[in-house]
Amino acid sequence: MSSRLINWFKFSSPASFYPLARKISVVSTVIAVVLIVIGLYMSFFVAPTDYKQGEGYRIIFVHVPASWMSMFIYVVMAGWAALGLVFNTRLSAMMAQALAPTGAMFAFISLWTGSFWGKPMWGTWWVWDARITSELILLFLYLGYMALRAAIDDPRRGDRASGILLLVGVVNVPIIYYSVKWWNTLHQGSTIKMNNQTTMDETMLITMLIMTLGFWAYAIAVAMARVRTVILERERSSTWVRGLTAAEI
Amino acid sequence: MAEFFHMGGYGLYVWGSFGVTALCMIAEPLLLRGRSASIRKRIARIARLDQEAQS
Amino acid sequence: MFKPLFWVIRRDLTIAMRRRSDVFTTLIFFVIVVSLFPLGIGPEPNTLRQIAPGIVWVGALLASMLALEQIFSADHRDGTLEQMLLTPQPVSVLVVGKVLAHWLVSGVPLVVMAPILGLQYDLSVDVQLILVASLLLGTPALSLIGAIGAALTLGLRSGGVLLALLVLPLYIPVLIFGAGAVEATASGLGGQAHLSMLAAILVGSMVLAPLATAAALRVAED
Amino acid sequence: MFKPLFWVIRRDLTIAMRRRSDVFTTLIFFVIVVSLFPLGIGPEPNTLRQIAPGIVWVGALLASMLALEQIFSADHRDGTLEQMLLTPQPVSVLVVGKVLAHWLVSGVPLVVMAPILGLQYDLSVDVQLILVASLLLGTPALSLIGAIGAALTLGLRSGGVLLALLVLPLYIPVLIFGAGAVEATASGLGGQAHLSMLAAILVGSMVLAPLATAAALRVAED
Amino acid sequence: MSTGTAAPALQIDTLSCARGDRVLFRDLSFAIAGGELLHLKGRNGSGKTTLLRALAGLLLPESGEIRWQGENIRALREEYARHLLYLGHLNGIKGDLTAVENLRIAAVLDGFELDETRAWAVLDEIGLRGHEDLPTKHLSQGQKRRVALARLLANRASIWILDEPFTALDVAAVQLLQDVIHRHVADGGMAIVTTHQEVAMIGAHTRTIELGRRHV
Amino acid sequence: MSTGTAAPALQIDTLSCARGDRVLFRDLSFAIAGGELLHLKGRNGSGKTTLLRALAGLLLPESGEIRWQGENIRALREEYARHLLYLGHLNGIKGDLTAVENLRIAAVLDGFELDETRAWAVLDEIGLRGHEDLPTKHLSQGQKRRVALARLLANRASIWILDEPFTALDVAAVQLLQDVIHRHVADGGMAIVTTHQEVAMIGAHTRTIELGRRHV
Ligand code: HEM
Ligand SMILES: Nc1ncnc2c1ncn2[C@@H]1O[C@H](COP(=O)(O)OP(=O)(O)OP(=O)(O)O)[C@@H](O)[C@H]1O
Ligand SMILES: Nc1ncnc2c1ncn2[C@@H]1O[C@H](COP(=O)(O)OP(=O)(O)OP(=O)(O)O)[C@@H](O)[C@H]1O
Ligand SMILES: [Mg+2]
Ligand SMILES: [Mg+2]
Repeated sequence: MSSRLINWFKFSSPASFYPLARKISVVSTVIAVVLIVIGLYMSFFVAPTDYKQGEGYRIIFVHVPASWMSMFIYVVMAGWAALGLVFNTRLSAMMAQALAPTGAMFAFISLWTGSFWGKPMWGTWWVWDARITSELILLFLYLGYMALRAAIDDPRRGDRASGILLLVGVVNVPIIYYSVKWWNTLHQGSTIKMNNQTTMDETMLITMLIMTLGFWAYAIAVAMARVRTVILERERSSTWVRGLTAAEI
Repeated sequence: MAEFFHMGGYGLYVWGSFGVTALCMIAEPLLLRGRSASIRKRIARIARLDQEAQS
Repeated sequence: MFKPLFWVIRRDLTIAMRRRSDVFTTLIFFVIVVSLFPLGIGPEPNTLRQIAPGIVWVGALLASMLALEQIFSADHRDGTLEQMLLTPQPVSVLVVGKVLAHWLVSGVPLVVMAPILGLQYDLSVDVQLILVASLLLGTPALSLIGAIGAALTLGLRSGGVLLALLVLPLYIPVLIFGAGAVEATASGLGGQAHLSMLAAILVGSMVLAPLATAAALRVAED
Repeated sequence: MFKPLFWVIRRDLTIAMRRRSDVFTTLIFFVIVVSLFPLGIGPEPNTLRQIAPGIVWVGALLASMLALEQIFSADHRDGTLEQMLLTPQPVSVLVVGKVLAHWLVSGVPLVVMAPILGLQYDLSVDVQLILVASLLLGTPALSLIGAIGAALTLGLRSGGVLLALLVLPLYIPVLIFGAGAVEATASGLGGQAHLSMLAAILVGSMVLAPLATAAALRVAED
Repeated sequence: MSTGTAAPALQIDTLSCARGDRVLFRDLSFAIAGGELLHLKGRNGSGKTTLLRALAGLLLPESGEIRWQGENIRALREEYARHLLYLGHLNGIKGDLTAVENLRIAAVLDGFELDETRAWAVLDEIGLRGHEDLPTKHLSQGQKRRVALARLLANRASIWILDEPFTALDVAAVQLLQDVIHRHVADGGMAIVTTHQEVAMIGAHTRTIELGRRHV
Repeated sequence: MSTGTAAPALQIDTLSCARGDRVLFRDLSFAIAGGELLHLKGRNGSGKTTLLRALAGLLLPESGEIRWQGENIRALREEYARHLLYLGHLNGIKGDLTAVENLRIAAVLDGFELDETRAWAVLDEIGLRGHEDLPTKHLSQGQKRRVALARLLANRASIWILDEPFTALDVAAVQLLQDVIHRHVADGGMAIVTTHQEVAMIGAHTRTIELGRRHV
């Protein structure tokens, strides 16, 4: 039991996590490249043309994985924030900080590709659909988190303040989602519902899964690389950073 | 080939989506590299100053 | 526990009364925002009646948010907040007192004013009633949620705008159910369900917001 | 005279760049407010298209007003403003510098962002063009007028809300002609006349506002 | 308390604090017991304010512990606050309330009641006669400081943490404040004080700690 | 200037100031010429800050006139400001700019240019070495005050109006500032200074004016 615990605490210190993060990052990069290349090949050359939407539907292979990732990453960030607030470990907050830009980017990609899909399908770049609206709000939550972090100079204060914000936000996300959904169904506004393809072709599903895993690996790779930078930025005056040789940095 | 890029009339939308996604996912690591390079430079400078102070 | 609570409320109300203009300014901001729309949009009564609930609610939301910016910042600047953190009273109790006083000063006038503005948009009496009810349940929730944001942005230079960025996304459920209640009533569907949702949100935020706010205040004074 | 002007602009831009988040937050506030209205009003595209110019303009106005609150208050609090009044430079020149820097930081991003928000409301390309043009003429006028109010309310506790109260009535003409230009174009009438009025307001406020602001600042520091 | 009369009530154990990049002090350890006056010295920027805020529990130290009667103050929280009176660079008074109101609300929050008459008497003692019921924003710099210091006369806390209490005070007020502090210490209280005005802190029970001797 | 070498440059003529309901001083008249140091004394709340702000032209007096070389300063405005350096209770520096940037922008606004090297030298002299390019909000209370005071070293104004310049400064800095003021006066400048730290202002050219002798 105790060996587990010690291990845990060992890697919760930035100094010992720093080299480990590099290894994880390298491995994930390889996985991400492989999966995304396979995924792209399948998206364009294996998956059949959709009988209703023609070639346009191929957008789904980036749109849906990006949407999933954006939601998933926010929850993960909140988890790290909770850990950080409870156990007062610096590394947890750094992990949350490192994930945020990637999550925001996926939210943006989801909205962007969604728009580029909606235009040919519905004839407009934007509709106030429940899912789209709540993704937009999620993007705002990401931006709020990042803006708060950027506005606070003292990193430790920033850790704790933005941690509180993340926890408050994650409590609200489901509430927001259901309220938006309710709001939208009560107005019979948007004429076209999004999930009009109930049965999905097997290959399409597999392709989408592969792309999702690829994005997942990408997110891990980038977050680990970023957490290394964050660690350096914040611990630059500590003795262990000064002790690093040029190769280790 | 041209037909591939045409995407059955949806070329703009498909490539607009995949293109921007690719752009984002390439730009992010590049920006990150810039950020990490600048902090490394700063640490190198701190180390140099340390050495100067000692000698 | 009730004595400090009572004194904090009394203190903040006294200060508000000394600067009575505060009460009016929140109110007038609300009036102006809501009256601005007919100017920006044009005078067709049908369009206006249709968008009225949304506009009144967005106006109330913005007014309450703007007023909220001040809730802790003055205390932070003159050092009374750091003294409050050093008293033997639980911080979340003091937070409840401050939020309550703030709502009495800035929220209640909005609720009272709303029906008069509703007249501008030609709303019927029962719609007006639901409007008041929804604001009565909604504005305290806005104050409670907003207090978290105000505490988080304390002492930061871009305070006001940053506060908006943090808080507005969290306000959205309140806005949707608030405006929804009024709209549902106007279109004859009945706003009961919406009002119960609002009440649920209010209860939830009454439990959680003071704790989060107190934690954020401790961080801000670090 | 140009050297101090240049240095004041440079100073304020440097400060803004040190806290880059400020620029984004104003912008994001704008985005959020504009996106809030559909949530209050409902998602029907036709209604939304109709009220879009008004909403975008009200959003820009609120964002610009909120950002404005900060223009002198930080300088007042740390005493740099009183130092500025004691330099041999004409105060109105320094005011012009501060307003210009402020507009570059908070106004220009709004103008750039507006067309993207227009998409959410499904506006056509030429309407979008007029929207940008009207904002380009209107936002500097908003900054100039708002600076007067900011100076007048300096040092008062409820600065934010009171400022809104003083300045909003002066904003109304800008809003009417700005939103009017867009609407006129959307309904095929052409927005030329409105735009010329906006330009006239801009020129007028460029002449008068710095003087009024300078006078108000002297009073505030008394 | 449990180990005898002279047990150090407040114990600082290998405390380190950092602000920004710099570690201000490292592994600072000392203790202070009832009846002692600690004069904290140091050049500008040596970390005095930082240390005092850590002692008050406002600032989370980088490492190390602060113990009150053997328990970490982070764990005690409100229990510790009951014994504490902290006055920082800011006065902590509301400009819109009068001196009397400020004093009374501070008392209630500190957990005791201060009636109107007593409040007036205290303000008289600190030299604010004639200014008791003016909103304090209309007072001069030194008068505001006096309102803040009036809490010292009306309080029963045993630990006083005072950050440059003498700033803005005139000669008479400096003398008065000195007497008040020495009286508090003589009565068995503790005081931790920073000041750059050397002369003011000389007294029988004074100990001195100097921070940051290296070049600032 | 026109009437001879010892003509009083700054003349205060039957000046009265009131704040709120109370008249702080009535019919105050005095003059000060180059080479003189005026030490303004008075208890807390006696009106020192009020008088200094009036002298700087920030506050409109109730009655009476302030003349610079024979002309009312209200009429001179920017012309008078050219000769003036005022430091109040607030430091007047931006927390987001570094000490160097603060100093240089102040110089430009005061109408002269201060190059980077000179600015660093000045900050070094005032004891801020190693803190020149940190945003000043990260400095301690006393370090901020030093940044504000650095303007005294880099300025060519002849009238210095200093409101409690010694607050928050440590012993070394107090000594330094005293020297700077005396040097300025010896070079033919004028200085009007308030401070409660008596010892600090003794010097050859010092005159003293005491405000508000009645009970405060
Ligand atoms: C014909 C048009 C569209 C189709 C067929 C479509 C389809 C889908 C599908 C299948 C999903 C995954 C659903 C799931 O996980 O259960 C999804 C998710 C999403 N889409 Fe779209 N989409 C379309 C247009 C858009 C547009 C125009 C936008 C935004 C501008 C958008 C934004 C989103 C978002 C935010 C999600 C993630 C939310 C979620 O999964 O619940 N979509 N879309
Ligand atoms: N803004 C104001 N409104 C009303 N009265 C004021 C205002 N400012 C100061 N006063 C009053 O004027 C008197 C003198 O204030 P002033 O700040 O000039 O005193 P001072 O001599 O500088 O005192 P200190 O030594 O404490 O700095 C005080 O008694 C105060 O009550
Ligand atoms: N919020 C902050 N962020 C970063 N650095 C800070 C912060 N506050 C203080 N510092 C740094 O910490 C050092 C010590 O500051 P502190 O205020 O504790 O000094 P002090 O001993 O109280 O000085 P003084 O006598 O001038 O009041 C200073 O050099 C300053 O640069
Ligand atoms: Mg200090
Ligand atoms: Mg004074």
